[in-house]
Amino acid sequence: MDLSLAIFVQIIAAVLLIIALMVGNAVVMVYMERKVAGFIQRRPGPYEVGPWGTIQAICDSMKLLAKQLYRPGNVDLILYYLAPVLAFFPVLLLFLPIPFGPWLTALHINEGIVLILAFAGLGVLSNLLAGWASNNKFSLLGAARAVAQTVAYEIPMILALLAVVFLSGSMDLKRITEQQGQWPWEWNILLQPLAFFIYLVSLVGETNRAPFDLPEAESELTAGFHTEYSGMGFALFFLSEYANMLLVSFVAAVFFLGGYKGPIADGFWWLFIKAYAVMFFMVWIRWTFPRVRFDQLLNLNWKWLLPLGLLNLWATAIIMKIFL
Amino acid sequence: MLKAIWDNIKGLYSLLVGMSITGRYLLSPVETIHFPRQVVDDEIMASFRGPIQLTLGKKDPTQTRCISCQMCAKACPGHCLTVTKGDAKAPIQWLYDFSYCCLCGACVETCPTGALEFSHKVYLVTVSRQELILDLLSDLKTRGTQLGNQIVPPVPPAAKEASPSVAPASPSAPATLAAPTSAPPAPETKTDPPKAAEIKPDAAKPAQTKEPAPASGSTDPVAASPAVNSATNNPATNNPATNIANDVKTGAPAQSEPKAQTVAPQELAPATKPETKANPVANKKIHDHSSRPAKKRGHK
Amino acid sequence: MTGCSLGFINPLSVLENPGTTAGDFYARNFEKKAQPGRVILNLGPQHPSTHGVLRVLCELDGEYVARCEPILGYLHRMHEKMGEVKTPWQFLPNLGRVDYLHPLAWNWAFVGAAEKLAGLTVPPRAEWLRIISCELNRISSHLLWWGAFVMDLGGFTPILYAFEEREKINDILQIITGSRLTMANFRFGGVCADGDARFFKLIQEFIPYLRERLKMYQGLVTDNVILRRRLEGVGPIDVDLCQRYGATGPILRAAGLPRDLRVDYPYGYYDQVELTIPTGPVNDSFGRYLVRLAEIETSLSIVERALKVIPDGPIIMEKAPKVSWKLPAGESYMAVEGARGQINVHLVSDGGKTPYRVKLRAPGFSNLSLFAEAAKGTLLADAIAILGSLDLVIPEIDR
Amino acid sequence: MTDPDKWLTSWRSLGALSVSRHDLAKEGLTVSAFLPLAALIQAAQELKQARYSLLDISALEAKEGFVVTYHFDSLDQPARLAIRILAPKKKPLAPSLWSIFQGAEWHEREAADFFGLVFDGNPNLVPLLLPDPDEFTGPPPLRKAEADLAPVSKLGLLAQVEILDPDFGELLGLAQVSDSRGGQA
Repeated sequence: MDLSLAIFVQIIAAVLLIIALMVGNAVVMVYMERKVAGFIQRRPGPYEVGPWGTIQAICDSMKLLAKQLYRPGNVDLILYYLAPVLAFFPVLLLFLPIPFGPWLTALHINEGIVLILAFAGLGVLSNLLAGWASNNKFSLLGAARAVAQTVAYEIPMILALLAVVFLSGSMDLKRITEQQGQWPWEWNILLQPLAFFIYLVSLVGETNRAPFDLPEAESELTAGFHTEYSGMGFALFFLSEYANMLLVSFVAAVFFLGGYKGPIADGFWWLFIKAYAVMFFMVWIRWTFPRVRFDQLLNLNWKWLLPLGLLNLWATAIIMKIFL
Repeated sequence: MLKAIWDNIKGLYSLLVGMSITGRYLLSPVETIHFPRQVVDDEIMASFRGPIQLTLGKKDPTQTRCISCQMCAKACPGHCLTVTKGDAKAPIQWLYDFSYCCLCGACVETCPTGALEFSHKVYLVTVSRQELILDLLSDLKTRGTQLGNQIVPPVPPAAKEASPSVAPASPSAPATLAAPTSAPPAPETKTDPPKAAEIKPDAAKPAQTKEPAPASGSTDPVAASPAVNSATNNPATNNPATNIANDVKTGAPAQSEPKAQTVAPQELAPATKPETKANPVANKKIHDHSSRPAKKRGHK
Repeated sequence: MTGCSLGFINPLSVLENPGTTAGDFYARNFEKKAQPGRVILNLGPQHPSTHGVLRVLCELDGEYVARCEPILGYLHRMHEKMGEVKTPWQFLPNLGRVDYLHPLAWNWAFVGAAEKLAGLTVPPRAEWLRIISCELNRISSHLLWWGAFVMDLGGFTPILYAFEEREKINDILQIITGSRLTMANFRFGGVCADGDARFFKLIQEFIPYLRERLKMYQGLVTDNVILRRRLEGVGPIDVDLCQRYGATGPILRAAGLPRDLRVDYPYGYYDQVELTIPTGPVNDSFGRYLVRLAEIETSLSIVERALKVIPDGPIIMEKAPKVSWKLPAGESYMAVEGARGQINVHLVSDGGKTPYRVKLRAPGFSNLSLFAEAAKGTLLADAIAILGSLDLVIPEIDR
Repeated sequence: MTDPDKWLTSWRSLGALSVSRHDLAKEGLTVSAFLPLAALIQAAQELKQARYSLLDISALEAKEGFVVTYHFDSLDQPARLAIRILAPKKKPLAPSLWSIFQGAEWHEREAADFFGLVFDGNPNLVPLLLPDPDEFTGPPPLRKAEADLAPVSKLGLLAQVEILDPDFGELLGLAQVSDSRGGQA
């Protein structure tokens, strides 16, 4: 693939669009999370700012933008400021291979999933740096937990996606979407239900969302690795958390729910609907379950999800060998 | 091993049950009351023990029953009350420092003439401690004149405790010293005669929805104007629906959760200056708490 | 400011030389016995999961709590000195503020001690009103504990559901006490306000409603596998530990001993109410959780029984003591079963205007003292779970 | 022999200064006794074997000295009793029960905060509820002025008392009284 000028301009345009998408998604997600949390707890959620509180999230981000960058005293300067930046930028790359439409892909390469999984692990480095640099015992504990958790939950995620790659025979996201039909019963979720379940659990673990939000467990570690960040640093961490959520939901939509193919008219809107459905599920879980303990979290991963993932791979291979 | 698998499956089922419950609540109506637009039902607030106030006189509602015998001032654990006796029996100044009051009711229960009672003011908020020193005499006058134009049926000897829940909002006394009055003080508030009827919960008469706050501009929630001649802007402007003359309801519908009556979303009344009348004794040294003389503590 | 050099600061530098932490008097005092290689961590006083202002100094070995010591006094208001300076009547509002979750039990303890000392008799209607309001208050205290405990474990929603019920109880209790949190409606020789028709109607509606909601709690939280795994086997507190530290209430009952003051030393009309004391099947955090939920059911049945039996009549004795009433000389020790355990008032009077000595024994004080031994060697998350299962209210511990 | 009698005899054997019987309904105690300082540890150990737990330690300042009351209650059946010691004003020293009832550590530290008593044997006798010594150096808050102190007999701590030790009786100004209501308060 020669990196000619056209491709280069296309990627730059795509990156700008993706940044806009991430910021927009953060605003929408903050609003959705607070409204859903509100209604689950039988209270209205944001109400005052704008009609039904719609521009509350925007005003919050304005506030975070304008807030003073308070930095505790003996903090490790370079790493302290590098961490939020490092949390935000790798996620940009992850959106490139996602097929928004039949021809609407930022960077069409035929190993899309390898790029995504490679850079997904980079996010945890920023958690570690943030925890270590802010010279606060609570954040140190949070950072140590974040590393162990993300490393642990990468593997079942890969195994689940691998099962689908086995099925569709290619790692190119566009090909995988094409193979799935328009109607729900033609999607991979019916062919690989166990893989979808494993993927769902590991995506909640990957993005540090409740009930696996050990790194920033409020009741134990006050706020985990981003305790000492305020203003834009805190906003960047939240932006990257929601971007990670959006990304893993996109991957879930592409792999299991038929990507941009939908019953009436294909198009990127189907991808967004499915992604936001997955994210609604993650928000719903967050406000229902208590938090697991750290050793239970790892036990669940290494002793249950990993064997199940391997079993699922093995079964898929056997079935494909016999029937296809 | 099989048992472990079965445990996890049962666990998974319990997770789904939990989600179904929160899902059901996700779709059910909101339980909370949205404060500025809705107010907690008055029937609930009728038994609330707010800051104390002087009860209305039997014959003339603006006259207090207090004979300034200082029994309440002695009984108060927080030294909140200062009653200065005029030449006649009635006091000429009645100061009540709400910032030291713990609402224990010692004064209400020891007053020989029943001159004190609990108000049901929930929304009493001020900017400084100085403004919490309330002048109950002027508050009584405003409430008395409030009822002046309605003939007060003799208060039936209902239990002293269930005093008529009348806390009409009325701007402070008319004459102003210097502060420009932004709103005409003479309110034409439409208040129903405060029939001290016993609250009959089971009468199925539909509750009148509270008509919007009186048309007059100032709905100054702090009924008692701060005694001190500070022309500070009266802060509590963001809760208009508070001390609207709440008529005594005859029968709130009998469901249990607090019925919130929605107040018509009238525009939030502009903040009005508290026109404190040139109080002759204003600059007299009021009960100064800053010194808190130690000997007073001993109670010997 | 450490300059902009690549200042590599090792937050774990404390490990090599423990003596260097700035810390205050208590941190230095705690650190004398610290071993190198351990992190000294301050849980509180500003910490989301210590209910009120409690500070626990922990010596962490990795995630495990090697040794910890609760530090008290951040919410100390010296109620006992106020008891000696005010007349008994003026001290009543204090009792609504010692423990704002179950204030009516504290009212009963002080008023009961004074009545026993002075030999006052309380009319039957007032006794039943006391039982009804005290039990409703216990239910609201258990509900708040339940919500806060599940929030400590990470579930944010249940506390909002618990507050819906608390609002209903507060509406009911506000009718006779006039306030919604710091209630003080007990008087020497009776109660200060009577329940009107609406009061009894609301209670009648509340009892079936809460029983219905308890089933929902069971489904949402009690059967939840994540909560079960977080609580089962965590922080076992056996009878010996309770005996050595003087722990009482749900903690002792979860350890298997059916000790309840309402049955052992029946005060008021509790002997006319048959009472099943729930003892925990197992003595860990989950056992304590189940005991408290079962106690809500017991309190509901007591209120139900009281509603059927309450007679009409005066709510306070004829010549009830007024504000300047003096306690006769003598000593009296009144114990009341609060939501957290035995609330005892040791009242000593020399016949003067104010009591000579008012000793307030808070159940949380002894319950918390066993936390250091119960949480030794557990994970940090488990230590928080044990702290939550002790149902601590710091204002009553600090008094 | 009922529990209270058992304790009365065991305390007598320990050399109790005075022993008194209370009416449970009025004063909430079955029996109580004034013990010499030396006998406190021994009595506490006996109570521990009999499955009693320490409820609280309630100190108060009287004219003759500090009366420290230890309230115990049995784990098996309702039998609340109290042991009192009289620590002289000059050297307010009392043995610590920490080695027997670890819960006593906090109660003793609280009594030390409020009255300035010293409990030797308490492992961690730093202020518990009051601020640490660097910040708060005031006198113990619950100490009374000399004029307000009341004699022990007036405080009614000696219901149906039986004075066993003669000079203890003189100290409290009580005649040698066997079982009738004690003290001419």
